[in-house]
Amino acid sequence: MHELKILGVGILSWITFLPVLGMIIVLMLPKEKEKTVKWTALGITLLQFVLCIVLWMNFDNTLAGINKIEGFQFIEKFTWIDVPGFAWTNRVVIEYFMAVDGLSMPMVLLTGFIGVIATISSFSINKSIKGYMALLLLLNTGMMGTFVSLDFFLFFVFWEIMLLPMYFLIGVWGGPRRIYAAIKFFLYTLFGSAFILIVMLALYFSSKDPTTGAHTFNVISLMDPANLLPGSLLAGSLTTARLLAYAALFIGFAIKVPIFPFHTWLPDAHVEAPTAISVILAGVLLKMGTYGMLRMSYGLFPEAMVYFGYALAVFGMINIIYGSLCAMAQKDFKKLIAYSSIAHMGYVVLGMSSLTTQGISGAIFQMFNHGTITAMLFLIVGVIYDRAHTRNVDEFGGLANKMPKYFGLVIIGFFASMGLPGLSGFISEALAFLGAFSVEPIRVITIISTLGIVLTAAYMLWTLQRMFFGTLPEKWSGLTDLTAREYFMLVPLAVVVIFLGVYPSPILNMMATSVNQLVDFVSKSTSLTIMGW
Amino acid sequence: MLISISLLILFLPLLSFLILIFFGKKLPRQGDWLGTAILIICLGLAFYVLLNTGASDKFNAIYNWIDLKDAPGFGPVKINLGILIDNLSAIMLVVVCLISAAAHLFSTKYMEGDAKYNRYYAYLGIFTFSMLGIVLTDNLLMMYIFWELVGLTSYLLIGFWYENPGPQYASKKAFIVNRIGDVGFFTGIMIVYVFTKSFTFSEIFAAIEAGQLTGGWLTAAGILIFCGAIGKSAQFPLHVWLPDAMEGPTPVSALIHAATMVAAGVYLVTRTFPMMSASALTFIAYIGLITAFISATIAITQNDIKKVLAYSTVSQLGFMIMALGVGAYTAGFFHLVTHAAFKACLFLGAGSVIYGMHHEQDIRNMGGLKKKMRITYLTFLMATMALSGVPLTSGFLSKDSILAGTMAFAGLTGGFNYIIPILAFLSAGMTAFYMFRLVFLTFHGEPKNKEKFDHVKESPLPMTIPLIVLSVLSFFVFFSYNPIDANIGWFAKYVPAVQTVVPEAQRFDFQKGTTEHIVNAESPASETHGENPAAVEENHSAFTEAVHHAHYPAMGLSLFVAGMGILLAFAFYKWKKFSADAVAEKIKPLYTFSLNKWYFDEFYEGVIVKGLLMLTQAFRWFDNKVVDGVVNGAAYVTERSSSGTGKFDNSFVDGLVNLIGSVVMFFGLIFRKIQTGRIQTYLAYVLFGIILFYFIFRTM
Amino acid sequence: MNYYEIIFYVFAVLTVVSAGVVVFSRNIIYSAFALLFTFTGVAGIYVLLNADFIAITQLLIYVGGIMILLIFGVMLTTNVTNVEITTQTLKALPATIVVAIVSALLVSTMVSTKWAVKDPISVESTTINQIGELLLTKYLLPFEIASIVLLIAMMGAAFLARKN
Amino acid sequence: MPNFQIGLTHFLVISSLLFGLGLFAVVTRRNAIMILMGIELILNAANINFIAFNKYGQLGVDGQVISIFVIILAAAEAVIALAIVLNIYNNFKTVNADEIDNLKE
Repeated sequence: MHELKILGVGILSWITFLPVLGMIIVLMLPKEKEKTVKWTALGITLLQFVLCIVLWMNFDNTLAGINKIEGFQFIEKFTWIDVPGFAWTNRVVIEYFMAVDGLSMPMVLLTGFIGVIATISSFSINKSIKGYMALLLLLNTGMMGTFVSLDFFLFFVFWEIMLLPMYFLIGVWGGPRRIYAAIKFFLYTLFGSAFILIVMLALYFSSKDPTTGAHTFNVISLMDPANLLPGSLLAGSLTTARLLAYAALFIGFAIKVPIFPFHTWLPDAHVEAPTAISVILAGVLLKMGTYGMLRMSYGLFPEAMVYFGYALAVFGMINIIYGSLCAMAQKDFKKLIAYSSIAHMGYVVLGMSSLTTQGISGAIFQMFNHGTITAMLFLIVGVIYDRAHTRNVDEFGGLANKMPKYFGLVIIGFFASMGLPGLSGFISEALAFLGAFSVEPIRVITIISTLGIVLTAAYMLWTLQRMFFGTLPEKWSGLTDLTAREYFMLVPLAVVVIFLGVYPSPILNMMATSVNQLVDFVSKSTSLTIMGW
Repeated sequence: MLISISLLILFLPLLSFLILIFFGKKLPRQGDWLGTAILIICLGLAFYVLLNTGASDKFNAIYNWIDLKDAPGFGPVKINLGILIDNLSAIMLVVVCLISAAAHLFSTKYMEGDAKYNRYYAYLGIFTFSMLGIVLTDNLLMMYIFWELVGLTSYLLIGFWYENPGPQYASKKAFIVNRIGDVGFFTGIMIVYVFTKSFTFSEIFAAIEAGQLTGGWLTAAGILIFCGAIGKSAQFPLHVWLPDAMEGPTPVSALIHAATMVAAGVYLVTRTFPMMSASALTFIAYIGLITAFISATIAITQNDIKKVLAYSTVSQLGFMIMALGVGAYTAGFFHLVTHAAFKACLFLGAGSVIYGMHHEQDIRNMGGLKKKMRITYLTFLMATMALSGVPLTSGFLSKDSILAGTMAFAGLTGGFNYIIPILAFLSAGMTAFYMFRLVFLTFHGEPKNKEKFDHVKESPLPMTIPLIVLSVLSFFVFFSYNPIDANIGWFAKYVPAVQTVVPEAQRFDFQKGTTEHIVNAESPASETHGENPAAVEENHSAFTEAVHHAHYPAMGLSLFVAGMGILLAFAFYKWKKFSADAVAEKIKPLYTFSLNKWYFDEFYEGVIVKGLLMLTQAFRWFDNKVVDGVVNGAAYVTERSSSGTGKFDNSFVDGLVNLIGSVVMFFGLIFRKIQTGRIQTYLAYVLFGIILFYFIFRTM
Repeated sequence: MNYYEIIFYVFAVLTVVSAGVVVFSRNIIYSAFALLFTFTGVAGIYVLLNADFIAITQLLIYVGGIMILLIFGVMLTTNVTNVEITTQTLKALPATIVVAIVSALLVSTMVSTKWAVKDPISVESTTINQIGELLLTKYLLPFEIASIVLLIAMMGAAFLARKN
Repeated sequence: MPNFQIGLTHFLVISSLLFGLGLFAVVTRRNAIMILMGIELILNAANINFIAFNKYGQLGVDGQVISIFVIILAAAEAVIALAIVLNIYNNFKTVNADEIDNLKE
């Protein structure tokens, strides 16, 4: 039960709400002073990242807290809303409950890191930079909050906070079809969060907090079946209500991941969003879906998860194969990367569905790696787009000689996303496959999914060949190599990708005990094997 | 001690890569001397390691890489990386370092003046590092990691001149085809890991011995791991990438596509030989046989010097794989080592010819180089004789023991397997034929291209030294004193056959009825058979006995076949008895079939690549139209219904309101007329009101 | 038939007939003069009702004052040369019907209601001192207001009629 | 002739007749002066009632006092009315009530 307070306020609250402070400062700055706006935003995000590192330093790898409150660290638990009951309404208690465990620690680190990278890459935005930076910082808070909050209500609040700035960032600073993309993104996610809201309320009304006696949103107590009122909607195990609730939660989070049928918003959002926003969208936002599933669906409806395990694996496989095939057919470089991130998220879903330690730790590690690798890929797209203002792959050629340093980083980015050993992508994919393969019924699905590696190699190399080899069309003769700022964006990512590829233990050790605890908790919740029915 | 040396051997090339990639341009001569020096040091160290490792010593070092603590339902999850030095890896160390050093030395002249010179040496460095990684590793996962790294480096080296389209396409093809093989390999690893809960070879074999992995899954694991070898060593279905890989610089072809990388596949099968079940071995044997035969027929008609050598490599690899398939474990590995030496010499010889003829690769307009390039000619001839299996050469020893192995295997198992020795001998004959055809067309006869021929002169020293060293190594003396019988050589004793751990049911019948323990061949007693003491293992002697019997007939037959091949080559190209073109005319369809590489490329391009692209277009259409369609459809429906309710609202509800309005208006107009403005009318109305009230109140 | 009844009927007929002439005559001057006779008839009725002071004031004010005013009004507003000195009634059909109904109703109620009739009070010589007494005691306020009203009326008439 | 004795109803009948005629004049005559005359008739009818009730009803002398007030007011009213009529005449050159309909919008 580590406690870390700065100026009396817990570190998690600092990390979550520092960007809001930054936003206020940025809003107060005069409009013309663009330089100061940019640098203050960067300063804030850097400070947040430093805090994340401090958090990591004090993080104790041996503690595992999925459903046991004593396993969590840096806990901040205060009653936020406490309306005493009158007449026919009973008492409403909502807690401000924040904590971190093996599941959320990697995500906090990733958000901090990607936040800094995105802010640096936002320096190239020229249209009303002040509004942009303010929204970016608000978005940062939304993301960080989702990963650290353990009260379902607070989780949902941050989940919604993330939506609004994203809509404006795509809608105002986006490409030609930005309005369509922004609206589609917004409505799609909102549609999903409607489902989450329903389940949240269902849980709330069928729960009884041991201490306060009133209903509760506290995720930890909701996980313990004893706290669910006997006659209530979601009590018991494997009742149709609980399965339906799990399915609703699944849809809500699947839209965010995105999983196959709900994914069409992603390519549009990416193609239209400015580079920095694509980086954040692919880097962090997609992880909120899978993190939500791990924390909420697995925690609250463990037996439903086992029951639907096979279906989840099938979704994962479809994602991988479907994403890769679609990516191969794209002409727009950014859309290709968008589809490739669908494929990579497919590995996460496959790993998660296996319910084995290797599988789930592979999934979480893939979430982290995908964050860094896809961020790198989108920055690569951004670099080209800033210079050539076109993303059509066929218009390029022979860039390797023209921009050798850029080519070096592209090689690292591309081969990392192909899952080449020695780079971080491989380990998470390998672990996910090993975990999924060890589960008898999912064996065939895993074998089919391994095709994904070949398909990824195919379309990545094809793109590499079309853009970087061959002769340079004369219209691109003016292209310059990387600027210092772009170096600052790409090199740290490359270093992380290579370091984690060679020595992944820092991240893996962080999550190991929590993952074991999760697997133990979920598999004990029901006697069914994964092939439930 | 040996461990630290081998780690040094492993990481020195990586060091050269890092130095050259970052500071290459600034170093004098762009750091090629650095690369070559490092490799020569590695070679020395490798020899030291070889000399100090006994046949049965096993030096092992384990480092923990990933530790996921204790997984529920699985046990402790520890993924370790380890170094293993035993007889196999020691020899391979020497082979890899030798060939890599030769390639480094050779390239100093061959690649001189290239724009990306330092990057070339950097890539060579990292290739050697990955290859050594494969050789030294003690577990499957680490082997897979270096396996893919080797794939990456071959991609980079094949596509070194990525300006022109040829290398671009070849490098991509190579990587993807390798990747297909790797996927099979990884699936095999997964099966093994899931059942034996470990990656390390020793633990795997112990677990299989203990029966944790048996039946269909064991065979599947064996075949899938062999898929890795198919991809990497260019075996039958996936051999298409190796001939295209000739687009890369020739020293690269020599290093990678003749000796080391392609041998990795064979090395993998050798490493995992004990776990291969009978059906897996037969599968391997037949794949090897098919590859050998097909590529031999194709090599006959090729006109590009490097393409001929490429197909001959594929064919020889087929031989090695077949040898392992039939159980001739030592012969297979022996052929790998000898082949590495003389094939590298052939490729470097071709390189010096190309260098001399200023990048002319078509043998039809070469000829008569015998006089101008004496050393190249002599070394080339020596290596060709070794390859064709002419006596007194190392090639003869290794090929002969393989052929003997196939005959023994056919003898023991009989039936359909007799086709193996038949096709094997046929391929051996074809090999002799196309190699001597190559020699005559390039070195003998009149120069067909006058002005190119005049500029030809012997290649400079750094190119000829490796040639000489490698060709000398092709002599038999380095491997066994008796030129006829390889078994008494140091090699056979150093690399004894390995005992299979496969459960009883899945062994060849001639291997059945044996005790269940790993034979750890101590230093074998030097009987004439040079085998382990009979008491230890009956099955062992069953196969060796058969091989021993097959030894002399096989040698006679192989001599006869090789002789015929050479004779035919002489007849066609030296004495011009029959004109090659006339024969080609007569068997026109066969000739074109072989010339176009059995149409494999066209088949793959047409069916698989085209099919895949069509599939992707279908998926793209599906994604845009159907899934997006559903979303936009939903949007359309809501939009339509909203405009519907909008219209309804306007027409109906609004209508009501307007209706009321118009009614009031209507009455308003009527009443307006009442206000005539004349006072009297108002008075009249008042009176009228009074009358009404009168009547109303009267009734009250 | 005693004298009282004869005088009553004479005055009644005189009043009603002259009123009819006033209302129905075409020529406005005829109707003006007919009004004269109506007022005198009413005065007579007052006498019959023992209201002697009222009769005298009636004669004095109505016949003397208002009649003259009306004649002036007639003379000033009717353009002598205008031949249609006569005034037609406007299409009065609906109006006449309404008025007829009203008056019929009035008469019927007068006739049909049983008035709380007490026997006629003793004939006194004159009611003038009772009226004077009442005026200055019970009706003092209306008396004063009446004087103000008259004053205002005078000023108003003078103001309205001035030529500007 | 009805032989009953002259009673209250006779006077009431006379006053209602007067009232009807006055009303008729007011309602149907076009000339403003005629309307005034009609009003005068109506006022007199009212007075007759007062006086009649004074004699026959319980009203007592009050009736006569009120009738005096009625007469006073009638006079004032007549004066003002005539002044207005003269003014209308000056402005509109006519006294016909139905032409003066500025009130009609």
